[in-house]
Parts: sequence; structure tokens; C-alpha cells
Amino acid sequence: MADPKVTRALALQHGLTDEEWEKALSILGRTPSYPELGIFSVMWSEHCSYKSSRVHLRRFPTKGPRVLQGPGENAGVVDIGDGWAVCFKMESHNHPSYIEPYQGAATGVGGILRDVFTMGARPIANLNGLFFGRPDHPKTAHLMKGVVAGIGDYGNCIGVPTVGGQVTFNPCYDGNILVNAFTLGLLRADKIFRGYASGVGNPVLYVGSKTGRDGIHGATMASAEFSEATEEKRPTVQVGDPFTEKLLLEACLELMAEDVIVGIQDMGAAGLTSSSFEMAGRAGSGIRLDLDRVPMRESGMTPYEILLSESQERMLIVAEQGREARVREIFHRWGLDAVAIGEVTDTGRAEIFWHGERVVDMPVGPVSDQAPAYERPMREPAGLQSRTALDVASLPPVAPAAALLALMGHPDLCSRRWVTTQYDQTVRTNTVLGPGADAALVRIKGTTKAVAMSLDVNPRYCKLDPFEGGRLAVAESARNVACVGAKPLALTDCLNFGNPEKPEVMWEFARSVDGISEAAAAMETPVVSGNVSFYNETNGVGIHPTPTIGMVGLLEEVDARLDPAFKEPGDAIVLLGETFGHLGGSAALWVLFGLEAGSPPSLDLSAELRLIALLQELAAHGLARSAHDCSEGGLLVTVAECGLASGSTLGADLSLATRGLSPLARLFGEDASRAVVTAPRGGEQGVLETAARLNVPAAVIGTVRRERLVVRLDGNPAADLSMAQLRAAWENGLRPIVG
Amino acid sequence: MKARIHVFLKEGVLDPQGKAVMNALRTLGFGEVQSVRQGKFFDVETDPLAPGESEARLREYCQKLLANPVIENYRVEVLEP
Amino acid sequence: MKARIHVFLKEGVLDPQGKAVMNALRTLGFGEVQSVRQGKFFDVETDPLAPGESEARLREYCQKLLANPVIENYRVEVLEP
Amino acid sequence: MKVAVVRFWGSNCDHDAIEWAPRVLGLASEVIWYEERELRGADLVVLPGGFSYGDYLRPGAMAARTPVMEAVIAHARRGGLVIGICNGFQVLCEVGLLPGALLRNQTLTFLHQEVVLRCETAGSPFTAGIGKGRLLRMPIAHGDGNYFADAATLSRLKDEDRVAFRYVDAEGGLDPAHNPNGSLDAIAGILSEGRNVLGMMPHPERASEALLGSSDGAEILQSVLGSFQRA
Ligand SMILES: Nc1ncnc2c1ncn2[C@@H]1O[C@H](COP(=O)(O)OP(=O)(O)O)[C@@H](O)[C@H]1O
Ligand SMILES: [Mg+2]
Repeated sequence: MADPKVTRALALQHGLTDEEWEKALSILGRTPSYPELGIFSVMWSEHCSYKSSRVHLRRFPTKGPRVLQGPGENAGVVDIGDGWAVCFKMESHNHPSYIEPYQGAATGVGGILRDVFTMGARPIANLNGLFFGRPDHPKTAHLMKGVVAGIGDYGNCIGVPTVGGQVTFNPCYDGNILVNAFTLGLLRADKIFRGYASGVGNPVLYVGSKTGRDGIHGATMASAEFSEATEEKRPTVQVGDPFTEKLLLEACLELMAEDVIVGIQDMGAAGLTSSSFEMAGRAGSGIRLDLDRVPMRESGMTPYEILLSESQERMLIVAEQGREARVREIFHRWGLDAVAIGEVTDTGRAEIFWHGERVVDMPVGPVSDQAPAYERPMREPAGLQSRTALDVASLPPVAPAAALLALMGHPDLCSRRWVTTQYDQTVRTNTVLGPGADAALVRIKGTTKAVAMSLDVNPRYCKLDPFEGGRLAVAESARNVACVGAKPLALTDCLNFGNPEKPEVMWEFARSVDGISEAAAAMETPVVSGNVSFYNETNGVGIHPTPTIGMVGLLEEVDARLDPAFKEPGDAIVLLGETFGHLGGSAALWVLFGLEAGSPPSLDLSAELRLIALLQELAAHGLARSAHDCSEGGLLVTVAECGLASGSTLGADLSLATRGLSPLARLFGEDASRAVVTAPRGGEQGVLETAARLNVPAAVIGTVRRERLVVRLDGNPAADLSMAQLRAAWENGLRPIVG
Repeated sequence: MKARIHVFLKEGVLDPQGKAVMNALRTLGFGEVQSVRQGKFFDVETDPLAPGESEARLREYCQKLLANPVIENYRVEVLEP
Repeated sequence: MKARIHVFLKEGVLDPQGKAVMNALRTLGFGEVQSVRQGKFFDVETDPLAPGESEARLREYCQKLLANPVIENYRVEVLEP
Repeated sequence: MKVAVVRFWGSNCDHDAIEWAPRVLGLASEVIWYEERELRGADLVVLPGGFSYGDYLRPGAMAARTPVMEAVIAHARRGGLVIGICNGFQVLCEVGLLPGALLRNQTLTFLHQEVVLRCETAGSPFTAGIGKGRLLRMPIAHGDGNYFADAATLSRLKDEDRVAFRYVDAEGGLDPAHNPNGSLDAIAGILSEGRNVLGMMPHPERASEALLGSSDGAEILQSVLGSFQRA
């Protein structure tokens, strides 16, 4: 089939704007060929070029003494001492997962795993952030079952434990679910591989699965809104092959142990095109490819299709000249193709051939790093002021026991067991704390260290105040990491937003970035990698701003860890941090009154830093027996969770003073920078003294007891529930959705 | 009614299982094997349906549950009315 | 040669997937469904085989790999010689 | 005692299995590639867990047909010791060293959870040091662990005291609610006729260290070493 004639109209169909078309013409000095148009369209898509977000992302703090690799590579790398480093990143697979939840989620996991092992790291932990529509939306059950099975099957098959994450339901995701996948890998600090195509004459090798017509224009799809029309234009969905990915992983790591590789990058979004342009672009070199040598799964594929295919489980390697045979040998041992398809040149151009005919001849630089960048207009959404106005006094009174049961059984707060039992959590024998802890904790064999990871964002907060919401997401994830005793080191993000061409969305985006930047700078946790997903919008309705944060921390002595579970009856329960009774944006407002209103709690970064330091010190000195961060749902939910985590039936006797707050605010308010810890009877003094020294408010609020959760407010009985009753509500919370 | 429904991947959609089965057969010495595609089938028994209605109903099963239209096709076959 | 091979659970072996499909169909309002059994099929293409040899060869594929005799039976069918 | 771990394409608990003997017994493990035809003098062969060949077709089906399995079968026929964990158990059933088959979990989903196992016989090298009735905690992690055998096979297994482990509740009682995958008779592990081959779905190698929550799994290897030294 002959290529269509390239015209302005065709370029517009490919998603280029008039301006971008002019720019393409001036870069080439002629009309692009059809494959070249394909390359412009994917390289300049939102997904690959970050054209709406680039100017904002520059505000992130990205440097720090431990950062070995910041943003710009396939994943970030952070030093954890003793010659070891961790490599991590988070990525979205939102649009594909909505169209085909199982394969979409599975290939999302496959993609993020490749981003990490392409850096030379062995993946040792996966986390996932899942955001579904309202629980009773007709599509939610189907989407959730498919997504969870897809994530599980891929990670389980590869043998990387899934150890944490987040599941959130909100009507704003009815037409646009979010699937954010995080992977962390372990590598030697002096053996980092990067995506560089350098060294004139070095061979370019294609390794992994064969190329088919999968997902052509996936990157452009992720760069446009959904509508009824796009449902028709669905590209061939990518199908994941975790078995092949496992072989690819082992072959790559085996090869990386030798001095053969100059540069390596996975073929992710926009496949061969983006990997070759990015690798040559980073190295400032040129590249020559013979497309007819690409291993193909289907017959009759055209250069355009080969360049744009998003077939999974493939990588591009630049090898040392003369070492191709070694690459082939190792890949063949693992049953995989490894074919030299070109070489590095000094022309600064991408010259691509099809049976000897030159079908692409483009300068690499202008296409890859001089892609368009927009300062899109921004405007605060109208009506935000009225949303954030909240008259708490007008809320009807609630019975604390009933409210607690409603919260514990709500899909947002109930047990994630239905999800997490589908994930292998313990393969590789490193999982010290898996799902259920504030942060997952994975030990590093051969050392006393462990790495802590937490994934957090509260979309309600972000909708009501994207700046504060961004700060709070960083603070909560850092606090979660500190709750297991670890020191927060660095973070990755996945910024999920609506249509950036809308000034309101762009405003939300910019404010979120500012909030994340400010908190990350204060916490000294630089942003080392991340991902932006725009156009999460259907028929003009966009999602809440959802900047998911993945925080990584280090615990030097794994034996000093803390977990959330109550340990012994009689242990003292201590609340750390100050209670203001803030209800804006809270789970209580949403679950009990259906309100998404008020402004989120304001975060005092210095108070947060003091709390985080305190938690680490309590762990290091063995002063506390458990620790759990007080976030969604507030104090009473936190205490109930500590009891449920104990596995047996431990509860608590709490004695609280209202100090002018309503019971709702006192028990379910969501103030930042708080945590609940326990200490053995008599040991609470140590906690209180350390807290006083570090200037963190702390108060004993009760004791651990068996079987019941009993609350007294100002000396009067306020709630008395059996833990069995709470457990039943909590364990069955997802049942209405998944059966 | 007795029926059989075949559900299979659309042309061009990657079939990792079929590929692995093909490789395994070849390794076992069956070098003549050139391609394998794997699919599912369902043998269904139902209460009698109104005459002429069976095929439409089977297709409904596929559309509503058995096949994933994004990547799969199906074929229905009435074996006994 | 083109062939199709069906592999299915033996009578008496529990088929949890088929049962789940049946329940799901009934829940979707297809109350007429009385039983569902799920199986696999393989569409195989090979280089030409000696005439009359095809079926035997297909059965070999099943015995050596495609079916587990403890729980499964199979049926082979040559579609094109 | 020489320990060897077989590595198939796609095995993913191979590292865990390789580290098991060094951690528990201080003994090195040899790694044997699926194409090898020699077990290099191994006394105990471990077939690791984890998705060999992606579990495509049937779990364990393709690994069962690799060259190394001929050597493993010969080793077992000579009375040599073999443990198959999870996918390794599936492989042992596929090659016929153990009877029965492992079907899809009753939940139709993958299941990762901690289970309690009851040791059902002391009459094997793997369980002699544990003792009948002892309870062990360790995780399961599989999609196809639903043990099935026909009635004749099942009654033979029972008559010959070849059920090694059953899923039980925390007190050691049989309870359908604590049979996670729907296994026939709550069977979690079985022995070969010669009692020298053990297949089990739960993962003892993941429960051999207090840091990871349980060290009960170590007892299986300790038992094997004890029996080996006595022999
Ligand atoms: N999709 C998921 N995958 C794995 N673990 C999850 C997932 N969702 C939640 N979890 C785990 O469940 C626990 C509770 O989650 P969450 O309520 O979000 O914790 P927190 O509020 O402390 O951040 C955490 O340990 C978390 O890691
Ligand atoms: Mg969280």
C-alpha cells in the first residue's frame, strides 16, 4: 500500500497544530515524508514532548547529595550507601486501562519495569495507585477487576513483589480511571546504565519481542480527550507478554554485568522512534537504521508502522563495536531476538532506510529536545471560592460509633485485601512490611538496610486547593515513610490532570507543581523522576487534579522498624502533633454528608519536619512499639486501623477532651502532621520527653485493650464498639463492588 | 439447546501463549509447526429457546460477557436446537 | 496443513471457570443457561505432512504437550490438508 | 549433602530457592540450567516456584518437557530427593513423579496470603524432623494450586500416608474457610510412592527467617539434612 500524500490537513489529523506544522516544514526545509510526519506527531505529542508541562516541571527541586540520576533519564537513581543505589519511577497507563483494563494495566506494569531495568537495576518492588469512578458506577466493577488482575498477573509472573499502593474512588474518575504504576530497582551505585547512543560506528541492536501493529499512535491517544469518536478510532490494543519480559530482564541484566553496552533504553511510548531519537539526542550524535532488519511479527508492515509500533517487551541497545556477537549469544540463551539494525553516526541526523531507500532524514536535536513548549494560559476555576466555603456549624450532629462504622466500611477506607491478595507480596524474600503498613519496607540483602516506599495523594484536597494538595501529598508520603522509622530520601511523581488546553486545568497543574516543589524542597526530598498524564477528560469532564507522589526512604537498621499494629493490651497510646479539628475536604464530610467542600488542612512544613524527625528517633531508639500516620478519616479511624492491623482483636480505651471542638471535628478532623504511636506501659515518658525535646506536641490519649474500641469525650461515653464489628465493616467494604 | 462458542484473538493481536506453545512444539521435535494461535471455547446448554432465536442469544452472551470486543472475536454454533 | 485441536476437561473434573461463566450469564439475566464447560483450542499451521499422517501427528502434539491426561481429553480436526 | 536448584526460562523463585540452603543449612546450592542433562552429583534437587514459561498452556507443562527433567526423573527413580515448590509441584505432577494435577484456584484469582499447614506424616525425609500434627506458617502465592486427583488416586494417597501437608485453621482444625484454593481434602503437599519426592504449593523458602515473619519453612530443609545424615 502506498503511503498517503503528506499535506497540512493530514498533519492536523495527526494532532499537529498549524504552528507545529510550520515548524516541521522549517526544520526539514521541505514537506515531510509520511514516516517523518509520523515521527513529528509522536515526538511532539504531549505524552513524549511534555510540551504543556515542561516549563512548569523546571521548578521541581531535583538535586541533592544522594541523587545520582535526576529527571531526564528512564528513571531516577538515589544513593543508599555501601555502594548500593535504588532506581525508581512511576508512570501512568490511564487511557489504555480504560479501554482494556486487564491488558492496559498489565502493560503499564511492563513498561515501568523496563524503565527501571534499562538503568541496570533489578526491580525489587512494585506499587500501584488506582483511581476508579464511584463505587456503584456500572463500569467500576469491571474496570477494577480487570485492572487488579492485570497488575497482579504481570508483576506476579515476572517475580517482582507488589508491596503497596493506593485505591481511591471518586465520581470524577467515572470516565477516566487512573492506573499509576511504580517500580523500584536495586543497582550498584557505580553501574548505572543510561540511554546514550554514543560512539560513531557503534552498532544499534534491537532486542526482545518482534514488532507488530500494536498500539500505533498510543502516545497520541494519551494526548487527546476521549469522546464517542475516539472509541471508534481505537488503536490495536497492546497485549502484555510477561514471560518474554522476564526473559528480557534476565538477558539485559546478564549483559550489563559485562562491558558490552554503551547505552540502552526501552521502547516505550512511540516505540522505536522515541528510543532512537532520545538516545541520539542525549548523546548529541546521529543514528542510522535499516528498518527492514527489524524483526517483525506481521507481514506487510510499512516503515511508518514499524517506527510507530508500540509492541511491548522490546529494547534498543547501543553496543561496543565488535561485541554484537556477545549480545546475540546472551539473548539467544534466553530465547530472544537480538539484531543489529543500524549504527551511531556523527551526522546529528536520523537517517532511516527501508530496503536501501532513505525514508527518513531528519535532524535529531530539533525533533527531540527542541520540541514545542507552551506557556499555556492559566485561570483559577470559577466557583472554587464557593466550594471552599464551608459552614461546619450547620452540619447535623453525628453519633461517633455509627460514623466510625460508616467510614471503616467505606470503599475509600476499608480493607484492600481483595486487591492485595491478588498480588505476590513476598517473592524475592525481601518483604519486611507489605501492603497494610504505612510504608512498604523491603530489605537489602547483605546489609542491615531496608528501603521504605509510600504512594499518596488526596484528590479531594487537590481539587479544593491544588497547591495545598500538592504539599500535603508530599508531606503524607514522607510521614508514611517515617512511620516505619525510615528517612525520606527522594520522590517520583505521576501528575494526572485534565485537558491542559483549558486554562483552569493548567492553573491546577501549575499550582500542584508549586506545592510539590515547596514541600519537596523543605523535606530535602528531590524529585528524581516522574510522569505527566494530561487529557484525562471525557466529553469535557475532567478528573480532579491527581498528582500521585511516590516517596522512597531509607531505614539504616531494619531491626529498628515500626509498623502500625497495636502490640499489647496496656500499652500507652500517644497522639503526636496538634489537633485543630479541620474538616474541609475530609473523608468524614464525603462519607457522612456527600460533601466535597471546604479547604484542605493547611500544612506547617516545619511542624511536619519535626514530626518526621521524631518518628525516626522513636524507631531508632526503640521507644515506640507501633506508629501509624493520622490522615484520611482522622484520629478515630487511625486508632481503629492500628487495632485491625494487630490481626487479633486489640482495640483501645481512649479519653479525649473536646477543647471546644465538635465530636465530629475532634474524632474525624484531618489535620496534617499527626501520628499515633504506642509505647509499653511506663514507656510513654520516653516518647513524651523525646517529643518535647523535638518540639512536637504529644499527649497520652488512652491505652490498648482487648476486643473493644471505647471512646470517652470529656469524661462522657462517646463510642463503644467491638473490634469484631469494626472488622466486619472494614473487611466487607469492597464487597458491594467486587462481590 | 446445546451450543459451542469459540472466542479467539483478533488477527494481529499478539498471542503470547500461542507463540510459546509453537516454540515448545518445535523444541519437542515438531519442526513442521509454523504457527499456533490459542483460543477458548465454551460448551453451553440452555433451556429450550424460541425457534430461530438461538444464534442471536448466543451472540448476546458473547457481547455481554464471553468476548472482549477490543481484542477478541467470536463464532457461535448451535449443536442441538 | 491447517488444523484445530480442542482440549477440554474430562467429565468429572470440576470446571470452576465454566461454573463462574454460567453464574455470570445467569446474573446478567440469561436464566435459561443450564451449564457451561470451558475449554481451550489451538489453531495450528504446519508444513505439508505426508498424506494420511496428519491426524496421528496432531494426536502426538496433544499427548506430548497440549493435553494433561490426568484431567483433560482432546479432539483433533484437520481443516486443510 | 549437595543441593541443586533447577532454573527454567521464566522461573522467578529461583533466587529464593538458591539462597534457601545457604541460609538455613550453610550449604551452597548449585544452579542447573534447564538444558542440562546432568544434576552434577546433587543429593537434593529443588524445583523452584514461579511461572516457568509464563504458566502459558498449563502451569508447569512446558518446564516438564525440558531436557533437565529427564535427569530429575532418573534421579527420583534412583531414590534421590526432590522438592517441588509451587510451580515446582506443578512440574512434578506434569511429569508424573507425583499423581494428580493443580487446577485453577476456586476463587479464579491469584492468591497471596499466609496459611497454616498441618504436617500430616513424619514418614518422609522432609517431615521426619517436623513431626505429625505440627503446625507451620508460611505464604502461598499462586493462581493454580487447587489440588485434584481422581477418587482412586486420592484414596491411595491417604492409604499410603502420602499427604504431607494440609491447609488448616490457626488451631490446626480442618475448615473449608481455611482451604484457600479449594484443594481436594485441603491438600497442600504430597509425597511420591517412594516418599523421596515432595511437592507443595506453599513457599517454605519464603518463611525461613524471623525478619520475614516466620522461620517455620526452614524446618523442612533441616529435616532433610537430618535424614540425609542418618542415612
Ligand atoms: N493498589 C494497592 N496495591 C497494593 N497495596 C495497596 C494498594 N492500595 C492500598 N494498599 C495498601 O493498603 C494500605 C492502606 O492504604 P492507604 O489507606 O492508602 O494508606 P495510607 O493512608 O497510610 O497512605 C497501605 O499499606 C497501602 O500500601
Ligand atoms: Mg497512602
